[in-house]
Amino acid sequence: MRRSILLFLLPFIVFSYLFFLISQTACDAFRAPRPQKELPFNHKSHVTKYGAEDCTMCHGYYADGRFKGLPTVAECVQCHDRGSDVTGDPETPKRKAFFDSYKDTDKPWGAYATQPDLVYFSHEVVMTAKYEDGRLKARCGSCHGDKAGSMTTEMIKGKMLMGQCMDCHTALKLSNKCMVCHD
Amino acid sequence: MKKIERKELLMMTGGAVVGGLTGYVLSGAPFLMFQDLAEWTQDQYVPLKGEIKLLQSICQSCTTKCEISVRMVADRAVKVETSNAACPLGQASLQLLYHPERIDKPLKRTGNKGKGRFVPVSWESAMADISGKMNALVKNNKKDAIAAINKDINLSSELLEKLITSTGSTNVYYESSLNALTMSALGGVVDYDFNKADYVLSFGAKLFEGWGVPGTMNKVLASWPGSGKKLVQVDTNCSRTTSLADEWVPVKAGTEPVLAMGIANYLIKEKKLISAGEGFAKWAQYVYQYDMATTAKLTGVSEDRIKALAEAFYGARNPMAVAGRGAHGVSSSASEIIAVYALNTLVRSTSVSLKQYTGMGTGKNPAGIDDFIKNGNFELLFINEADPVYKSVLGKDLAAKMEKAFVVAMMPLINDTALYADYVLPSLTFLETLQSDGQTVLKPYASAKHAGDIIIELAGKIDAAKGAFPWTSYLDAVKQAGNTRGVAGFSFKVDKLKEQLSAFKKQKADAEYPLSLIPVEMPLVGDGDGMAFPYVLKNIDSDSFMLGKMKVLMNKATAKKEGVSEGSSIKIISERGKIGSVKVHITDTIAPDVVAVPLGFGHMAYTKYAEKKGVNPKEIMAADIDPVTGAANWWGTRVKIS
Amino acid sequence: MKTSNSKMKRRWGMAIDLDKCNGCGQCSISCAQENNMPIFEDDSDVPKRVSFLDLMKVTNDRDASYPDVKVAFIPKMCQQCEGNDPLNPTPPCVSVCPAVATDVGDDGVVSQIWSRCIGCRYCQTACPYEARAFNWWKPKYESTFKKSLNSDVSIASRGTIVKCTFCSHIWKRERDKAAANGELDINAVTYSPACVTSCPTGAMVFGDLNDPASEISMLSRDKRAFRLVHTIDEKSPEEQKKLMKIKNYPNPKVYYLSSQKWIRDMMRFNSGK
Amino acid sequence: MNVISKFINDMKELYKSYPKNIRITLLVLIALVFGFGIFAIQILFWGLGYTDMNNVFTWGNWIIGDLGLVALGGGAFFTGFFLYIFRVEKLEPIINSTVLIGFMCYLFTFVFLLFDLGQPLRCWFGFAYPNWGEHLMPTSMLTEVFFCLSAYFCILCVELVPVALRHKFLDNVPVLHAIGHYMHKLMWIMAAAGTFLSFFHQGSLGGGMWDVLYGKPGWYRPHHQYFFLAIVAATAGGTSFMTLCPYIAGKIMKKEVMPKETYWTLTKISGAMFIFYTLFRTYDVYSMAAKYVPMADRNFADIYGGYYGLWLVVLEFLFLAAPVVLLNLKKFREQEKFMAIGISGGVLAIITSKLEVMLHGFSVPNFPWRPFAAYNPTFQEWIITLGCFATMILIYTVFAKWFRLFPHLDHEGHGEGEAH
Repeated sequence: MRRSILLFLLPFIVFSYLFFLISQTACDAFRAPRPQKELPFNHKSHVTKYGAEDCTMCHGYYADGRFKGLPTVAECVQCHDRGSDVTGDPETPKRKAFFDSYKDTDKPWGAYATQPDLVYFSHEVVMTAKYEDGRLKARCGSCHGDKAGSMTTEMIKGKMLMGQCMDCHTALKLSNKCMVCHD
Repeated sequence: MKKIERKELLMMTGGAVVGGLTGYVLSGAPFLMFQDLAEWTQDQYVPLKGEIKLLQSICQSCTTKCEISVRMVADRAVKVETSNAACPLGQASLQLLYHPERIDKPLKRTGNKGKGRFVPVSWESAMADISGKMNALVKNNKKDAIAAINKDINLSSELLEKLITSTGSTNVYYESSLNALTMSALGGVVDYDFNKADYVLSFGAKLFEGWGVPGTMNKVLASWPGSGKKLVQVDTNCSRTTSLADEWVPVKAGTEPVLAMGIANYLIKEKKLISAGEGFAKWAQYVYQYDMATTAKLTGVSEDRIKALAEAFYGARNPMAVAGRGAHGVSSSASEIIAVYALNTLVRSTSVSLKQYTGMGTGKNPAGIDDFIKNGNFELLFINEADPVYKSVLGKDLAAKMEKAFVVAMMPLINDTALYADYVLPSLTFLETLQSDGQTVLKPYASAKHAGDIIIELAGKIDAAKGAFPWTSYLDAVKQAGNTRGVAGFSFKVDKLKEQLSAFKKQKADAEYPLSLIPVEMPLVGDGDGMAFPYVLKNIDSDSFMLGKMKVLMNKATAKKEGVSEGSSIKIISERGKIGSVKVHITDTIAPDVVAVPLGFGHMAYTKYAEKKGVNPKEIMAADIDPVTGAANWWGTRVKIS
Repeated sequence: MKTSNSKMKRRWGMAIDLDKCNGCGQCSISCAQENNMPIFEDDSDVPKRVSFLDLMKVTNDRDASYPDVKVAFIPKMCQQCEGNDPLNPTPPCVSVCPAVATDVGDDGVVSQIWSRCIGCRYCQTACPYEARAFNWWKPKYESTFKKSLNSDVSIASRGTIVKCTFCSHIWKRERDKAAANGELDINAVTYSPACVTSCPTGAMVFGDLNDPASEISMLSRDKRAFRLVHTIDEKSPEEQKKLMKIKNYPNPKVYYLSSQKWIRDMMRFNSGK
Repeated sequence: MNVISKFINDMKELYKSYPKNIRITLLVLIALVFGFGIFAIQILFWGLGYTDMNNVFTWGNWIIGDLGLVALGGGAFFTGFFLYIFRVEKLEPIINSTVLIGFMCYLFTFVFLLFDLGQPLRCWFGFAYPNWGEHLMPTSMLTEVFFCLSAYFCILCVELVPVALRHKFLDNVPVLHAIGHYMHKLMWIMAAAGTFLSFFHQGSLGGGMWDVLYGKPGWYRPHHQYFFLAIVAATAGGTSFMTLCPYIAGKIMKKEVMPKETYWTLTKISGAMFIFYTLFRTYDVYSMAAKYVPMADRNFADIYGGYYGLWLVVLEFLFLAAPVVLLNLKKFREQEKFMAIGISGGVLAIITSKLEVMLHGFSVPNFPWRPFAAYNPTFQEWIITLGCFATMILIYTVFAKWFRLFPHLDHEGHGEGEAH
């Protein structure tokens, strides 16, 4: 009898482990967001070389405090001048040929960190919130990971689920009521 | 041995299956799968995001220019933020602006008239064709065969009037509005100063339900509570206005003018008052026929109450009598308007004055549309936003005449009248029109043009009219658009109204048609203009229109007499025909012996949202044309039900 | 549901002066426009209609007969009930939701998150004001109508409950503006819902009930004020206390004002006769 | 392949072997099942717009079905309770059929509930985001229903296994036979647990659901007898139902499927419970009229006017009279005719009470200027409801034919364990 129980448990453990791994990896692969149009972009070089420490240089706000999100090609070609020649010295930003196929209004990047439509996330409020001693409560990195240090457009942080927001709110003793972020 | 192995195998497979399942479940995959499935099955549309801006503009949909500000998301207008007018066009303007059935190109008729089959054509060919027809008519000296019907007095209608008159024709008409009727009855628009008046005696004017200029009236209502002003509403049915009024004088259907005469009689006889208006003596002769007894008998108001009313009106510091029955769709007989205005002149009311429009308009009598429909003839007809086929009681006759003529319609949405047009030219909504400062709220829709521009462009092609149109765009014309000036005198037009005035004396009730039909108007729907807008449809209460069935309202007693009960479906028959079938809703807000039919239903076209919903009571409403205003007077409609 | 540990001071409420309301319907239209109400070809199936603000036509022909009858239009949105205890709000709808899709915010506004809603309609069953609407059909927006959709309000899917939330997204929008100008205290930000903004006669007033000086709290104490079919308000204070001990009452935060006796009479179920 | 064709042929033969009226009944039932399939797709894919439910009458047919099924299916736990805990051996022959009925009732409760959800795919939210209040007391009765119902359903599945294993093929496999045997021996644990769980969700789905709606005078009762009322209803009506089904089956099969004593014992219990129920219900109606409706400034007479008002209550009490009288007096109970009347009366009484709760509760107007609301289910709603019942009947017949549903039929007594 004991032997037969063993015979039952062994495959049980093995298979449960196997299936656990398989289905989990499958899920991750399936749920990984994929932007439609992709252009290469190196956050790191832009931040270091061209001194764009403040992310708002490209990811800025509108006058009414709304977050712009991804920049348009128009903003890129302010530096990467469509007019200038392709062979420039490494110090000055040179013309990028791949911008030619895009209009000024295009946003040739997909955002990994987009929230669903029914989430009203105010970057302005979160990013300006301070502790009593004046430290910022949140930085870009706290949600987006070390995007500034990344050299490719690879995803470095997966879909951000509600739990993460709520953890932060709880830690900071902020309200977690539904209508703080949903309408 | 074998048996054991079988057992072991059984065990192992069992372990494998159960283990697999456990692993699968523990990994959370099934729940994520559900989540994704749920998200995938509800593929609802996500509105495009963008920068949010506020644009200031001025509502051009009528003569009072209300200020509005529109919220824009990127290049989309998503909300009319403020609108101090309560006209259906204010908030719902976005529904018109982004209406899926907006006309984007000039349309030319292909099928038979009334079928509403059109093909898009270029502006050039359309204009060439129209101007060709027009020039030909002018050349063959058939000037009077050219006619136009406007919605109301605004820039484009004045331009159109100029165009028509400059070809020598006088056939320019306006849908009968309060202004149009008063102008022709009194020779000017009555300017009521509600802030000045302290005693308002309203003869069936639905003051707070869209009468006159809603924007102004709302301000009046907002200031009303607490200020010692008194509103007395003379009306047949209980409406929101009668409920807001300090006093409601219920009268028999259609006898408001009689009461006015009665009060005038009292004021003249007892108070020895006389009016400055010329021809007063003649008028008085008629007034004398309505002594207290007669008036009481006709109106159903007790003599004492009439006396009390007259006394109050006489005693008030700033009395004011208001005419013009109805809210958005107005119709009154000239004699009624005069009778009511006479009261103002008798007490020398300072809060009432006659004004007149000046400007490009030739100042010709703006009324007379129904007279024209009945007796007039035309070969070329312009329709400027108007919808006479639906709104006029003689719509059917007009349609018949349009079958034979060449008709050009200018409007953003195809309405019942446009079904009979040869050309439908897309005009703009006020949000797209340029303001005088050259600012525009929104890009014009597709290739639509401002009605003013269409007319100016057309005029350029008409030899007879070229000279009269020095402008390149309606923006130049705006500067000369209408304003008002006072009118010197006022005269009682008695001669033309003889039989009308004595007709009041005849007892209306007759055996064959025991009931009288009275139109009621609903919020936002108005005279039917609102029906094309889905958000207006959301507002229609279940007592008027439910599950695709229109309801008419009847008094409990009447219902019992007629043997109908709540929800029973009936037909309504008058001398002019029958409408049906409609359901009955029984409520005591309606006077006895009255069938109240909501206006605005029963469109034949005007987008799929308004199309073929309910019935249009105008088809059977009385069509006796007023000799002075030349507009039909609905209110005397007698009906029976079956 | 405790709101104790939050920094929120606001408690939004609304007052509607029926003496100034002529039932023009502007509130209803602007509400529909602001909250992306679904668009249907024929919306005349009234009991299945999806709209946050319902302009109820009320007559007194239950009690009176012609010519003593009267008509009024009562704009009815979610009444944002709070139960007996304002500090621990317990609206009828919140406790019954099996999936915590509806909850009371710190500002006392009852939220409804459609993406969490499983569509069991228990809250609708519990709501004494018929203020909640269920998407019986998939919300549709024909071609160009999509252009006029408000990007601040997400479109609910079929089979979920939606309701008025006092346009809380406008508050968030206003708060963004304030934050952009350096004002981070949420209590410093005020707003007014779409219906209130669009009321042409100023009959609707919106504000903070916690602030005793605000116009709304004055109006709520006005002797003309009453609440929709909430008849215990007419009883004496001690009687109310007694009743509140035994039973929870909705206690809506939307007040109606009228000097007309008949409207108050119509709020009572057992008529005069 | 030929297996299938053989199976089909067998079925054909079987079908031909039946008399005409049975064949017609079968056809109707099968047609209903198919209809159910079709309209199920329509409702699940295109939404609840096709029902006559609306923002005022938010629930309809299907919830009535739920309440009825749960209440009547409750007989399963109660019978099990008596058999396994109190060791009333007389009930042994009926237990299989009881368990099967209970199982089906709960299964189709789930089916109905699923149809009633606007977002069936999110049904698991009930478990993922339960609405627990303070001290883990569920604030939402539905949360409570979600958990208890599913837990009890699992138990019923387990209880059903031995019955299924009694099939003559399966029973030949020694392993399965052993499993079935041991499970049956351990069944008292299941019964105890089942009683415990069922106790709660009976109350919550039957009574608590309505009990907590303090905004709605048609339902609100602060006294929690209503909670227990539902439980008593289940025990009383359920036991009647459990007797009724095999009784009808016997009539159709023209065999004695149960020993008379079994019927008598169960109906005796049922009758006793119905006395309690009547008392509870009387108090309930009285307290509504006297205390709780006036509390909401409503008038009992006004509320109980309308389409489904007082007459349903009266009807319920009329039905109640039958079991209370007939099932409690030995001389009636032991006459087949009266017993039949008694139990059917009992079942009808419970169903009527559920109808009263649903229809009447929703039809009460929320505003003084509104009329009473009415509800007439659409074709889709009817077909889906009836389709479910048809399926239940068919399953019951299948079990009665091929499984050991009525051990009394094979005349080796009620010996457990020994194989044949």
